[in-house]
Amino acid sequence: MSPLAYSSSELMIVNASRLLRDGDVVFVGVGQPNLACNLAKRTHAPNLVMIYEAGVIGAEPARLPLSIGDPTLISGALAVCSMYDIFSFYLQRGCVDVGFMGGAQIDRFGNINATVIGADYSKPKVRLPGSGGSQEIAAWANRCYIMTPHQKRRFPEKVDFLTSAGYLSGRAEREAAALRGGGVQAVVTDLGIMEPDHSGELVLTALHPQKTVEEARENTGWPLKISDDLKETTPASEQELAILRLELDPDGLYLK
Amino acid sequence: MSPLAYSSSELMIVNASRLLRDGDVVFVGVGQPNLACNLAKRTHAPNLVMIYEAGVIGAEPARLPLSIGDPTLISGALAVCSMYDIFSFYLQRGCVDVGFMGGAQIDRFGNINATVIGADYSKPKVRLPGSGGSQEIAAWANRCYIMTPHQKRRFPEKVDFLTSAGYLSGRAEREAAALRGGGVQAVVTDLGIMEPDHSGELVLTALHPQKTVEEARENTGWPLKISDDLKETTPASEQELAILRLELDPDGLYLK
Amino acid sequence: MSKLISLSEAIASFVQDGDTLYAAGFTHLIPFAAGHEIIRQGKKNLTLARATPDLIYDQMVAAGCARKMVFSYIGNPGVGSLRIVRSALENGRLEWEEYSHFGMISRLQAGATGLPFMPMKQTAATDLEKANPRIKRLTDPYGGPDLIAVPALNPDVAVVHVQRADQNGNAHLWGIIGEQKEAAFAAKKVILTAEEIVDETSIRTDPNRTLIPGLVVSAVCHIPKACHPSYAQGYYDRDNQFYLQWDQISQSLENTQSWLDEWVFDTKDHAEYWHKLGRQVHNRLRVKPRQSTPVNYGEY
Amino acid sequence: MSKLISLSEAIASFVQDGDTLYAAGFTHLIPFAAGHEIIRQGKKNLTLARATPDLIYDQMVAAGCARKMVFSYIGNPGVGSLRIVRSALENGRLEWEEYSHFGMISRLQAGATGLPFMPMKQTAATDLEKANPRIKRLTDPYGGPDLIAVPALNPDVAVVHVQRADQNGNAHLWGIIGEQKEAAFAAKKVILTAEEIVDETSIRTDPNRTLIPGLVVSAVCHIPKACHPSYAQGYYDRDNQFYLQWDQISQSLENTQSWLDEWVFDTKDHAEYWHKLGRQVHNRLRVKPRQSTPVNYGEY
Repeated sequence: MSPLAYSSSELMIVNASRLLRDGDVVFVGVGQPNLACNLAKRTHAPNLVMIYEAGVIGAEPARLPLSIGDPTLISGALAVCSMYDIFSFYLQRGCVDVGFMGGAQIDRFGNINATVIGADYSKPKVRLPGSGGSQEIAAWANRCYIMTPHQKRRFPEKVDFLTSAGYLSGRAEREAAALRGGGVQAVVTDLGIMEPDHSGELVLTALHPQKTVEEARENTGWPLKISDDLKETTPASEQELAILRLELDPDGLYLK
Repeated sequence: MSPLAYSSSELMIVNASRLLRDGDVVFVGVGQPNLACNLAKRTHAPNLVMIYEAGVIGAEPARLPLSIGDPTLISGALAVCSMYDIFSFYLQRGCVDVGFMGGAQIDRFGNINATVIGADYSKPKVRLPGSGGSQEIAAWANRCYIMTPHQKRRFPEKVDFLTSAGYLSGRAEREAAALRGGGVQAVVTDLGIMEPDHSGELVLTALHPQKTVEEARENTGWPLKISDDLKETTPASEQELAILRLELDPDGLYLK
Repeated sequence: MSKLISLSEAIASFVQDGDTLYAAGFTHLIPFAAGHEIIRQGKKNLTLARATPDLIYDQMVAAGCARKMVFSYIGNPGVGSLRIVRSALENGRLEWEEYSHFGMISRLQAGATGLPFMPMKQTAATDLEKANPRIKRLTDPYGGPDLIAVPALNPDVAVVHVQRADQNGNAHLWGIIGEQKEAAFAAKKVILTAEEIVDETSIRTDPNRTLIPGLVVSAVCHIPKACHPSYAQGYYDRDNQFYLQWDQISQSLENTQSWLDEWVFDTKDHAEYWHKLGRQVHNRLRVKPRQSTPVNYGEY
Repeated sequence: MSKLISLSEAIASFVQDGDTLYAAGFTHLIPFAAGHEIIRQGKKNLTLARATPDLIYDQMVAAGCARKMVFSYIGNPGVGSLRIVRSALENGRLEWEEYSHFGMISRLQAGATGLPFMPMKQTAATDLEKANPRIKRLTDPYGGPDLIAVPALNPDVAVVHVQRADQNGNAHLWGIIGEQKEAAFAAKKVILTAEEIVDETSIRTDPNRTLIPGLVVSAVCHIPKACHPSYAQGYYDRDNQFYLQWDQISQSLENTQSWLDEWVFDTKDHAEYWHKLGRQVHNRLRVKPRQSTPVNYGEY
C-alpha cells in the first residue's frame, strides 16, 4: 500500500497528538493543538482532559471551536471557572500536565517570542500579540509542546524578546530558576521533531518520511545538531486522518 | 400611657437597630445583632443589606436563624459566595458599612478580647472562641457597634488579649495604623450607650429610661466619664416590640 | 431604589474623559453596545484596560477615544491580528502597559479584594518585567524564592454585561465568566448591561449564581444582544463572520471610518444597530435551548 | 476510571496517622460521616485544621485522634462553647495554631493557588501576630503600608462533602460554599463524599456549578445524609437539637465516651448511624423542595 497523502498541518497534528499520554491534563488553545488533543482523545488517550484559558475544563465541543471563547466549548463541559481561577487554581497550583505553545520565534534553547520583532520593545518593528497565557504555561506546565512550520525566520539563534521561558541560556539556568514545569519537551514541525538535549539545546531527533536533514538544517537559524539516534516518524494512519478529516475538522479549516 | 415593659435584650436590640441607616451594608452574626438589623429593615431602613461571614448576601430568612450557617439564610438570598470572597471582595475591599462585634471583654478604648482570659496566651485561664471574623470586621467596616450587658467584668480598663482593634491606646494610635474602618461608634448596653470621645475613650452619652449614672459607673471597670450632653434614650415603641416579639423571634430565644 | 436607566444616560453620567475603563468579558459577554455608545458620545483620552482588547477596543481606538492601552494579548480572536491597535502601537500613537493574562487578571483580583498587589510565582521570562517597571519582585517572608508582584487595577469604570439582572443590579451570569466579577468589584463605578431584566425573586431562586451583587453597581441598562459580534451564552451565537469581516475592514482607515459612521454614529442606539443587522444575521446567530438541571435549595 | 469506593476503604487508603486533615465546610456540608469513620479506624496524631472545629473535631479530639488543632473560631455554633476542644486547649493536652477566619481561609487560598502565602491588609490587632510566629509582615513593593502574610496550608488530606458528584469526582455544590473548593485544591489528596452519585452528563448540564473537578479528587464515596447533625442544602435540615444535646453530653467525659461507643464504634457505617437516628429525626430534618430557575446554556 502506498503511503497516504497528507498536508503539513495534518502531519504536525498527528505527530503532536502522539506525544500526549492518557490521563494528561492539557492546557490548550484552539486550532491545531485543539485538533491534536481531540485526535489523541479519540485514539490512545481517551482520558485526556482539555482545559482552556477561558476557564473551561473538559470541553466536549459539538462543532469545531473557532475561537478560544467559542460557546460550543461551554455547553456540555465538565466545569467552567473564572480566569483568575484557571491560572491560579489549575496552572500555578500545578494541575496541568501539558501546555501547547506557539510564537513567532522559537530559539535554540526553546525560548519563545510572541511579543515584538526588533531589538527595541518600546519601538516595535512588528508588534505581535503578546504573552496571553503563554508566559505562565511555559513555566508551570509539566511538559510543553510547540507545533510550527519549519522556517528559518521562526527559528532564530536567539529570540528578540523572551515572552516565555524555554531553557533560557541552557538547562542549568532554567533549573536554577526553580520553575515547577519541565519546559519544552518537543517542537513538532513539518520536517520533523526537535527535542532538547542534555544542555537544553533543541536538536533534531526525528524526521518525517521523505524529509531530509539538509532541509531541516537549511530552515533552522542556528547550526542544528542531529541526534545520534535520529528516528523516522511513523506516517499518519488512515484512522488518524479519517478522524481529523471526517470528524474533527470536516471543513478543513486547520488541516491545510 | 405608662411605658411598655421590655427586657434588657429588647432594650439593647431596639437601641442598636436605631443606629443603622437606610442602605447600610451590615456584616452581621446571628442572635441579637440579626434581630437589630431585621428590626431596622422593617422600620426606618428598608434598604439595609445584611451579609454574613458564611458568604450570604441579602438573606431573607423565613424563620429565625439559629446559627450563622442556618440554611434559611440561603434559600431566597440575593447572593452566596465563598468565605474567601466574603472576607476579601466584600470586607477587605471596603464594601461593608457596619459590623456588629461581640467579645468577653471590651476596654476603655473599645478594644475587644474574644481569645483568652488571663495574661498568658499559651496557658489560658479561660479559652474563648477566638477571632472568627471579628479581627477584620473591627478594622475594615466603616462603623462598628457592640451590644453587651453592662457588667464590670466585661468592661475592664484594658483587655487581656487584643483580638480586635478599637482605638488601641487612643484614637491617635488607630489613625496611625491607617485602617480603612472608623472603629467602634457605640456600645449599646442594658444601661445606656457609650461612645468614643475625641481621644477614643468610651464615655457614657446616653442612659436608658430609669437607669442612673451611678449604675453605669459601678458596672464599668474604668473611671467612666459622663458626656456633658448626656441624653436619655427613647423608650422602645409598641411597633418595635411587636415586630420583635410577633414577627422576628416569636419563641423569644434572643429577647429574654 | 431602581438603578435602571438608559445606556446613553449611564455613559454620560458615569464615564468621564480621561477615565480608566475596563470593558469586561473574556471572549464572552463583551459589552459592545456600551463601547459603541462611548464612541457615539465622543469620549476622549480614555485608558482602555482589558486582557484582550478584541474588536471593541480596536473600534474605540479607531474612533479616537483612547490615550493608552493596558492589555495582555492583542489579537482578533480566532482570526489573527488586531490591526488598528497594533498599528497604533507600532506608530507610537498609543501608550501602552503590558502584562501576561495572569498578570492582568491578578491585577484585577488585587483591585477587587482591596489589596495593593497580587503575588505570582516567577516564570523566568524576565523581559516583560524589564519592559514594565510596574511589575516588581516580592520577597517571600517564609524564605522561598522571590515572587512577582503586579499592582492592583482599580478602573474608574467597569462595564459588565450579564445574562440577567434585577433593577438593583444583582446579576446572574454563566458560561465563560472570565473576569466580570473581579472587574465589577475592582472598579469605582460599574455600568451593568443585561440581556434581561428580571424580578428580584427570580435572582433569589439561585443565589449561588449571583456573581455580581447590586451593592457594587451604579447603573443597570436593559440592552438585549448587547454583545454582538461577541455573544451571550444561551442567548445568541458569536458572529464569527463579523470577526473575519473586521479583519478586512480594519485594513483601511477609510473603510474603518465608514463602518463607524454607518454602524455607530448613524445608529441611534443598540436596538437600531441590531435591527440594521437584519433578519439573516439574527437567524444565523439564534441558538436552540439547552437548559441546566435545576438544583434544590429547599424550603427552610 | 471510576474513583467510587467505600468510605472505609477511602479512609484506610488515604488517611495516615500523623496527617494534617482538613474536613471542609463552613457550617454546611460538614463531613461527619468521614469524621466518624476516622474515629472508627482509630487514626492517631492527626493535625486537625478547620476554620471552625465544630462538633466534628470535638468528637475526634474526644476519641483521641488529634495531636494538634489549627483553627480560627472554636465554638458550638449557635449554642456556645466547644467543650472538649476548649478543655484540651486549657489543659495543654492539645497543641494549637490560631488565625482569624480570614487568615485561615487565606492560608487555604494560598495553598490552593500554588502560592507560598497570601497577603492581607493589617488590622492593628497585633496580639495574635505576636502569639503565632507563622503570621508575618510583608513589605509592599509599591511603597504602601506593610501587609500581613499567612503561610499556605496544604493539608495531606481534605474531606469534602457535596450534593452531587459523578464517579470521577466532578462535583456540583450549592448553598454555603465556604472553603470547599479551596480545601480540595490545596490538599494533596481529596476524599469526596456525596449525597448523590449522578451521571457525568448531569454534571455537564451545568458546568458553572462544578466547583470541584474530578482531576483533584482521589476517592468518591456515596454517603447520603453524611453531614448529620450539619446539613446539605436542599437535602435535609441542620439538626439544631443535636447541637444543643452535644452541649450536655460533652460536659462529662463518661457521657461523651458512651456517645462515641453507641453512635460511632458500635455502628458499622453511616447508613447504620442514620438508620439508628430513627424516623422521628428523619422526619424532623426533611425539607420541602425549592428549585432554582434553570439557565439556558444553548445548543452550539
